[in-house]
Amino acid sequence: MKSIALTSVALLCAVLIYSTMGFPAWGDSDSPASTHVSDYYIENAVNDTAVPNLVTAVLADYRGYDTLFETTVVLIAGLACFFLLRRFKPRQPQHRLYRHIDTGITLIIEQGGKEPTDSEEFVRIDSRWVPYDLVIQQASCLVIPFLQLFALYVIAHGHHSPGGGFQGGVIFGATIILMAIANDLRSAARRVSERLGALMASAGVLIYAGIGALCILLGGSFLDYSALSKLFAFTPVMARSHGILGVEIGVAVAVSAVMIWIYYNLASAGRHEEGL
Amino acid sequence: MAPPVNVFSEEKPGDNEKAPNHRGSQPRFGARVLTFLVCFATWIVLSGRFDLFHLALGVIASCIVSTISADILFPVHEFRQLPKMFARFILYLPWLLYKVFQANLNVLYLSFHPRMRERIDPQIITFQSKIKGNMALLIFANSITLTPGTVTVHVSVLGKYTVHAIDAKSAEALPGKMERKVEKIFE
Amino acid sequence: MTVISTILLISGLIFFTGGSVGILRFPDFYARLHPAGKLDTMGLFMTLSGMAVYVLSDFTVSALLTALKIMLIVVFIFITSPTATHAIADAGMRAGLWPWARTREEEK
Amino acid sequence: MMAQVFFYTGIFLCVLMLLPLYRAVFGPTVLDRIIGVNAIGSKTTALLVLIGLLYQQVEMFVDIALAYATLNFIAVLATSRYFQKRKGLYEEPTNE
Repeated sequence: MKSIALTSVALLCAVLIYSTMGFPAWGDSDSPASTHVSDYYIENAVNDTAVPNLVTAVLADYRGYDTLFETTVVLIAGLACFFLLRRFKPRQPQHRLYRHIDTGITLIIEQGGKEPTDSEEFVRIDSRWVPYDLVIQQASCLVIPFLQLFALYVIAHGHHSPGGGFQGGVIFGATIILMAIANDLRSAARRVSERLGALMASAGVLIYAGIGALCILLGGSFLDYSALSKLFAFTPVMARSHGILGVEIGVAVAVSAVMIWIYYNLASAGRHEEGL
Repeated sequence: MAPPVNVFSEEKPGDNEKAPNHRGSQPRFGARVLTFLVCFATWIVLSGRFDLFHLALGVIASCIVSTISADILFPVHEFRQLPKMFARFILYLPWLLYKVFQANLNVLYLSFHPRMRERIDPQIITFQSKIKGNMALLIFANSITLTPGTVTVHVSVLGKYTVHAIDAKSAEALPGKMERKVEKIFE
Repeated sequence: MTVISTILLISGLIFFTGGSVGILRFPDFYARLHPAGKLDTMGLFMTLSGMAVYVLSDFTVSALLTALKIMLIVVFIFITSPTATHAIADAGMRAGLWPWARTREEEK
Repeated sequence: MMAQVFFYTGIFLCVLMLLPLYRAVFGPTVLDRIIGVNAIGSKTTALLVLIGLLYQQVEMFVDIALAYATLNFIAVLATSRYFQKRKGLYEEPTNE
C-alpha cells in the first residue's frame, strides 16, 4: 500500500516537473501574463468591477475559478484532518473533573461517584487538567468581541483595504481558538460545536459555488457576477462588486470553520475531550 | 461488578446547545444592546466610510457579534453600576500611566546599569488581596505587571496573588496604594 | 506637531533599546520578563502615539479616524501585553523553574 | 524631512530586532525563546505602522499591524499554555 502511494506521488511529481518546461522563462517580458493580461487588469479593473483594490478584483472576479478551488482545497484539508485524527470511540475515562466557579477548586470524581450537576456552582472541565488562569481568561473575554468585529471588518472591506475572505476568516477562526486556549476546549465547543463547524465549512463552499450557479440560472456564465443585475436592481458593474462581496463571505465562512475544525482535531488528538 | 457507565453518552456533539450552561451564559437584553452600541462605535472608527452601504454592513456585523458573544463582554449583572465603574476606571488611568512611566524609567536604568546583577534581588512574594470580582482582579494583576519591578505570576480566583519582584523595595510596595485604588473603582 | 512626533518617536526608540538590551542582560527569564513586558509596551505606546500625532498634523476626518485606529492598537497592546507576560511567567512557575537569586549564587 | 525620520527609525527598529533574536535562537530555556519572539513581534507592530507612513497609506497598514498584534498575542498564549499543560508541575495524576 505504501509503495503504491509513494510511486503515485513520485509519478505526479515527475509530471508536474515535466510540465514546468512549458512555462515561459523567468522574467520573460514577452510572456502572455506580462504583455496583455496584467495591463488589462490594471487599466480596467476599477471600471469593470468598481473595486479599487486590484488584488481583490483579480482574486474573486477575473480568477474566480482559482479561488473557488482554493476554498475547496481548504475544505479538503479540514476533511483530511478529520478523517486522519478523529477517534470516534470515546475512551472510558477514569474520572471526571469539575471546577467550582467561585473558589477555583477542582473536584475529581472517580467513576461511580456522585457527580455535581453542571449548573450555577460547578462547571465540567476537560478530563486532562488544564490550569485555570483567571487573568488570561478575563483578558481574552475583553478582547474577543472586538477581534470578531475586526474580522468582520476585514471581510467586508476587502474592496478598499487589504484583506478579504481568507484573512478575515483566519482572524475569526483565531478568536474561537483564543477562546479554546483561554478557557478549555469544552467551553469553546459549547459555542461552536464540531458539527456546526463542519456544516459551516461546507456551507461556505456552497455559498461560493451557489453564487456561480445563480449566475448560470440568470443567463450568464459560471461566476459571471454581472448576470446578477437581472435579479437585483444593480447596474452590471455594481453587481460584480456585490458578487465579489458575497463570494468573500463564502470564503470567510469556509476558512474560519476549517480553522476551528482543524484546531479541535489537532489540539485534542482527535478525542475532543482535552484541549491544549 | 457494576457495568461501566458511559459517561459521554449524554454529550454527543450535537447536544451541546441543550447542555446546561454555567453562570452568565444567558446574556440579558441590556448586555446585547450595550455590546451592539460598543461594537458599532468601534466599527465606525475601523471603517472610516460613511455611505449607507458600509454603515449597513456595520449594523449587520455588530448584530452578529452581539448575538455570538454578548455574554463574553458583559457578564456583569449590575448594569446600573457600569457607567460609574467606567468613569472611575478612566480617572484611574492617568495615575496608572504615571506609574507605568516611572516603572519604565526604573527598568531602563537597571538594564543599562553596568553592575546590574548587584542591584537586583529577585524574589517571589505572595499576598492576599481584598479585591472581589474577576474584572477587578484582572485590572489589578495587569497593573502590577505594568508598574515598578513586579510581574504577576499567578492569581487565584479568591484573590491570592503570587508576584515576582525584582528587588526588595518594590516587593514591599505591594499591595499598597494601588489595591485601594482598584478597589475603589469597583465598589 | 512634527517636533512633538519626533520627540515621541525617539523616546519610544530609547525604551525599545532598553527593552532589547534588558532581554539580553538580565540573569534569568523571570527578570527578563520585566524589560520585555514593561519597556516594549511603553515603547509601542510612545512610537505609536508619535505616529498618531504626525497623522493628525493635517487635520481631516479620515486623519482623525486613522489616529483613533492607531490608538486602538495601543489599547489592545495595553490589555494583551501584560497578559502575555503573565502567561509566560505562569508557565515558567508551573514548569518548576526557580528564579535566579543573588543569595543562591553566593552559596555556590 | 519627516520621511527621513521615519526611515531611520525603521532601520533602527530592524537593528534592535537582532537583540531579541539572539534570545530567540540561543535562549537557554524555551520560555526565553518565547520572550524573544514576543519582543520581536511588538517591534514589528510599530514597524508596520512606520512602513504605512512611509508609503503614505497608513489606514491600510494599521489594519495589518492590528492583525499582527493579535496573532502575536495568540501565538504567545498558545505556546505558554502548551508548556503549562505538557510540563505541568502540579499536574494531577491521570491513570492512563
